[in-house]
Amino acid sequence: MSASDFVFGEDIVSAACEKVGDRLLVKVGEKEYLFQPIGENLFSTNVNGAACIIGVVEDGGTYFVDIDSVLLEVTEPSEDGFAGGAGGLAGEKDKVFAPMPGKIVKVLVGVGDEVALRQSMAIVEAMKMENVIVSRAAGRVKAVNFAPGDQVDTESPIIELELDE
Amino acid sequence: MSASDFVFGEDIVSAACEKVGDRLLVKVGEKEYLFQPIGENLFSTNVNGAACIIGVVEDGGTYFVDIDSVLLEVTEPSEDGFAGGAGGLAGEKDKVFAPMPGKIVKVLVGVGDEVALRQSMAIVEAMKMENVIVSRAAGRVKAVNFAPGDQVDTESPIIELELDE
Amino acid sequence: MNKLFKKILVANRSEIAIRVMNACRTLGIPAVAVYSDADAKSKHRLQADESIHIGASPPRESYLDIEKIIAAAKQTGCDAIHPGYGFLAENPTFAGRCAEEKIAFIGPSPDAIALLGNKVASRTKMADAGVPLIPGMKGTETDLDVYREAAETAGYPVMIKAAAGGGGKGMRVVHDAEGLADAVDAARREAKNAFDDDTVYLEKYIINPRHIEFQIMADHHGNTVHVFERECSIQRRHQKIIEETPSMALDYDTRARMGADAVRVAQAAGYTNAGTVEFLYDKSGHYYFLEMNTRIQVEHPVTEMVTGVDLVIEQIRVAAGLPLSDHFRNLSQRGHAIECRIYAEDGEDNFMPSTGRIACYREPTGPGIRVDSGVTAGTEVTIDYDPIMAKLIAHAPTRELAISKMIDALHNYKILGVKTSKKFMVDVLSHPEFAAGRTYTDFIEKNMADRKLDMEQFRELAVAVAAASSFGGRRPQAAAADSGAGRVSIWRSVGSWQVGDLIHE
Amino acid sequence: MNKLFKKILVANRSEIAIRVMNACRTLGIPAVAVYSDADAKSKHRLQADESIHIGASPPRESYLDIEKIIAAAKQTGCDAIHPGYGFLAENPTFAGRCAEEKIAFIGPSPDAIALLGNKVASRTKMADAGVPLIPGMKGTETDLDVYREAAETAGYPVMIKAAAGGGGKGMRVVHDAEGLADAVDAARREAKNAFDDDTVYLEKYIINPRHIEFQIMADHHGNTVHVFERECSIQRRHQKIIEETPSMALDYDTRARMGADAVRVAQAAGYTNAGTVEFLYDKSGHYYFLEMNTRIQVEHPVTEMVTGVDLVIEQIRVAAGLPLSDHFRNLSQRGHAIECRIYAEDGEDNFMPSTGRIACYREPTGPGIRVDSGVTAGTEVTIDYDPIMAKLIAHAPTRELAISKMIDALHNYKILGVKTSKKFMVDVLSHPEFAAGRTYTDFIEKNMADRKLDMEQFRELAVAVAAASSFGGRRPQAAAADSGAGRVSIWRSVGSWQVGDLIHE
Repeated sequence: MSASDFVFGEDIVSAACEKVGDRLLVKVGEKEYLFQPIGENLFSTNVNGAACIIGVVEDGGTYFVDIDSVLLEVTEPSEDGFAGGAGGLAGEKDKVFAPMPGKIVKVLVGVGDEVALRQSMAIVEAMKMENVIVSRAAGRVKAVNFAPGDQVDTESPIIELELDE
Repeated sequence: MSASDFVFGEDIVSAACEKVGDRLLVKVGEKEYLFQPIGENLFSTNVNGAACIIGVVEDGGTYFVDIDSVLLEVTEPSEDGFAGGAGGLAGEKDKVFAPMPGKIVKVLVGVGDEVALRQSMAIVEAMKMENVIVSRAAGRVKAVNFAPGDQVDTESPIIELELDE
Repeated sequence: MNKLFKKILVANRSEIAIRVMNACRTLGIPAVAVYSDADAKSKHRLQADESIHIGASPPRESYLDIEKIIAAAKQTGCDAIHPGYGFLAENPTFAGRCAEEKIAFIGPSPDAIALLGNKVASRTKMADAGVPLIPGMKGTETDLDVYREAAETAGYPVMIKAAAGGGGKGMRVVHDAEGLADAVDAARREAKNAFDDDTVYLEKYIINPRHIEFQIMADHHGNTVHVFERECSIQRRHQKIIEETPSMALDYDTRARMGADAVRVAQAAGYTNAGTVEFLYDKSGHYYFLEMNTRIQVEHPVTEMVTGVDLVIEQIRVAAGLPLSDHFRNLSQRGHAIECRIYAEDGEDNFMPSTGRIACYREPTGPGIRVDSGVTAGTEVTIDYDPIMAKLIAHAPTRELAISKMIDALHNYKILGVKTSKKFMVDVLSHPEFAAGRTYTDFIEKNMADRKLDMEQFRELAVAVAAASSFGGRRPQAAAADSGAGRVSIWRSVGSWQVGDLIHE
Repeated sequence: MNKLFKKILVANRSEIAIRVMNACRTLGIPAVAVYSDADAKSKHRLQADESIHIGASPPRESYLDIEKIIAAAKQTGCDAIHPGYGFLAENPTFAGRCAEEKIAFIGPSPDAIALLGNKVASRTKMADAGVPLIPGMKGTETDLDVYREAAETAGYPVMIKAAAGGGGKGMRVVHDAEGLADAVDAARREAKNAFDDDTVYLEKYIINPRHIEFQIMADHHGNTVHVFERECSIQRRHQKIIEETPSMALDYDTRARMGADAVRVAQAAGYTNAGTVEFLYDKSGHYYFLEMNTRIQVEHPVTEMVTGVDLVIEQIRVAAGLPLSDHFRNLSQRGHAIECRIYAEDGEDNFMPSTGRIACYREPTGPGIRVDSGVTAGTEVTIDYDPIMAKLIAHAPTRELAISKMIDALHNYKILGVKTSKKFMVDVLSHPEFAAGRTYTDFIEKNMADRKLDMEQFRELAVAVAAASSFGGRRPQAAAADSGAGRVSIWRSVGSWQVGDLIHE
């Protein structure tokens, strides 16, 4: 039996694995799941008598999981207990950057707001597409550096946070 | 430029590789090929103006290559200059075994015959299928231990060779 | 097979470029891809027989640059260009430049493109040809009284539309006489800004119609046929996401009348090659000509599966001057086909664009399943282009079976790393109103507005899967990067799920 | 959709089991797989909703063990069994056992299977029904004079066949009167040994005919239809490798007459469910009833693609007591479909069986391409079962385009680690005699006998590819093992091609 922690949404969830023949039994809280590996990136499990084929891949610290056509993200907790997030340095989680240069469409928070992990912070338009920028840690908004209509690059933080302890 | 040797059929062939942009230039003898990697296990090269998609995978010491719908096998030379061959211990190349228990249908060589690498040695029937057993080294037939109709297992050599030096 | 062209340049990218190159291979014609910086490692480039780099990632500097495309065609000795859809496909200047260079443009003539691209001019033309139009003004006017009179005759609500319109710009719905003047002014200003042409006109606003279109194919020998309808009413933000054929709304007679009108539209425009005549079909069973799209349509595969034709191969044949293939003279619909567009967007968050790297990619297979895809494992989905990644098409003897097949195929389509609307589409397809065929353009607004997926229900299972996949200390890692050059390292290190420990431990 | 059955057990393996389970999913019916030791990790087992282990690898101890299959069905609460093809599909005892257990057998009645499994009894029956038979004896005889007289009437060469025949056993071709007595004796002995039944009979030996068969579908309400023909003349060692539909040999009238005769055969036998009536079609345009196969046929997909029906779904509906679906009353052929059987065999060495691990597996895709596959990356191909790994099917508006598509798809089908006849089939499809439709059962003998592929021509390129793939010190490694339990370690260590060095070095 091997147990480990994962981050789902804002929560840390613990799971314990055990091998049962050629399947894996996983316990999460009260629930138990039996998985049959069926090749690279695929597990099969039985839901209400029908096989449910689940896809999973680990990429850049995130487990992408397809269940019932929904894409879910599970991460491994970083040292400070938060998900690593793509691209961010651990020490920079208090800053919210645009992932690509673009124009601010909307800022969704104001100074002083309480912010949860992965909360939507701003919408940035790039090449006619709108992109939602989310927080990589929970905290309180310390500064909002841009307004709708402003051009942003990827170097200047749009929003700065004071992180929760 | 990095050069290495490969075994094709009974020959050792030398190839030299070089990176040219995101392609690979490979020289084999007088010939030059430019390969574009197009994802796992696939290369593209241009043959008479049309893209030819080549599949390649390395498995158990053998490179399986699909060119123009033909499956070809290329191996890396073993220390003694021969292809490793699947399943065989280097010291047992002088013995020819059945890969699965079955019945001898035909023995294709006689004592004293000169034998080339990968020459067909015997046909063994198992589960109504006929399987050709090939030599894993060149040499001369020293002994033929079974006759058509005999049952063989995978432990007793069907044919024994005296290897070429 | 006699080669219809020496070589064809495909002036497009992603799934439609790959679809066209597939047709070229079947016809034994080499195909040349063009690609921008962002597409240096894209599937469409790497599968091509030859490829030419045409500039930076912004479309204006590459896929929309007429002279670069023409130069690429001349450089590679192409005697034909297939424009796909979008980009330069409906640009009469581009079609004209091809003609000047004696390169066959695989599509209609520049004149037909220009005529049908102007909503007012084509409306006038089609009125004369006797095609049913949305009640309203026949041409454009500047006198507000004419608008007022037309609105009274048609009945409110009405719509002000820009002649050069597209993408919802220069469009205003007016609910009563009071708002009319302001709406006309606003539409004019917007049209001027967007298209440098302030021509607008008025027509009745059809409330929640069905969107039904007819596929047209016409050769240079006077033969024009329709290849039946597609219903494309399931839209979000005016963008189609699910299309099907046949339409549940049409009986034999209506289909025949609409088909004949669609042929009339094409003939009135002097149309050749493949095109699509769009109609609105209202709840009382009236239909109205909306516009004609002068290109191969995104949703063409449903027509192919139900009628057995190959529209892209036929486009190439027609462009080479051949008459329509024999089987176009005896067309029939058989079974039912549905297409789901697989966009990089978050179906659980208001269809927000999604970007990222496709770390794992598995297409569904099976009888009657077709996938037209522009991506593969390792593709970086960026914000440079249209977010369509692939199209999933299911064909079965009946609509009920096609729906069931499609749902199964959506579940078995694994695109890990980029969000999609797969689950949203499963829910549309499973909705009793969809099953009943009550598909109007407000379907999503009306039936899906309250939909809210509870992500928390997946908490334990998702974590369990992550735990299972990391069991034994090894992770199910992402595939090699095949595309999306430049931005993130496309030659990332690659691994694969090692499960050796499970047994050998 | 009302569930036709509670749960269906699929009494087969590999591609046909997967095909049947796919149909079950579309119909919303859970499917149970059975598997032997060798198939513990096979694709068909792992995709099933449930699976039951039924014994050791030899078919007699698992897939042919009637009581184990029945027990598995009862244990899992199945109310129907689909037998696929091969194994127990044409075993009247098995169909009878299902009936005893009140489990629906998805196929014809035990009586129909028994009748059509006996060549002499069915020949007599069909002669009475007015179906054209190969000239010869109507029933069996022991008196040699009867054989002599029948041979004189039919004209030499003639063939002696076992009533219980199959697989070429108990068959003898006789070229003149002199050899007749010995041949009858030999055939009798062989038949006695092989089938424990020495009943033989004589018929004319048709020299190099076409092999043309008609698909039949019949319900329990008196409706019997044919779903047109398939031509299966391209055979090696009496085993079909390429099938197509329509047949180039048939005109409208002949097709209608043969189709009507095929229906007559089914009706005379009291046939229900899917079956196939096989005819020989000689060079002068005569056709003769050969036998009826009382199961779904390997090559059924070409029929599905050209007629738009789903034969397996229809099998399940019919077995549930439903009348034939509406669309079976109005069938038509559209376009052309070809199937290539992908066997694990060496097409360059006299079709010798090939075994091994599929280290890399990529299916071709594209409009009109279908792959019915029983293998995947990691599958161990062993000698335990029939060597068919997959079927590749191409459908296009014309035969010429279908051939071209098929050749392209064969090239893009990558099965690395196990030899196939892909290249051999490319050469058959590229042969001018094939293009001309001159497909007779001696096609391979006559046109491909001198074929010898010069492997040496690939020496430099093959080595170059190996060198390219090993460049940078890393190898393109094999995929995870998914199947082939037990013999080799199925949980081999897994890797993936790492190309990081190419850029980062």
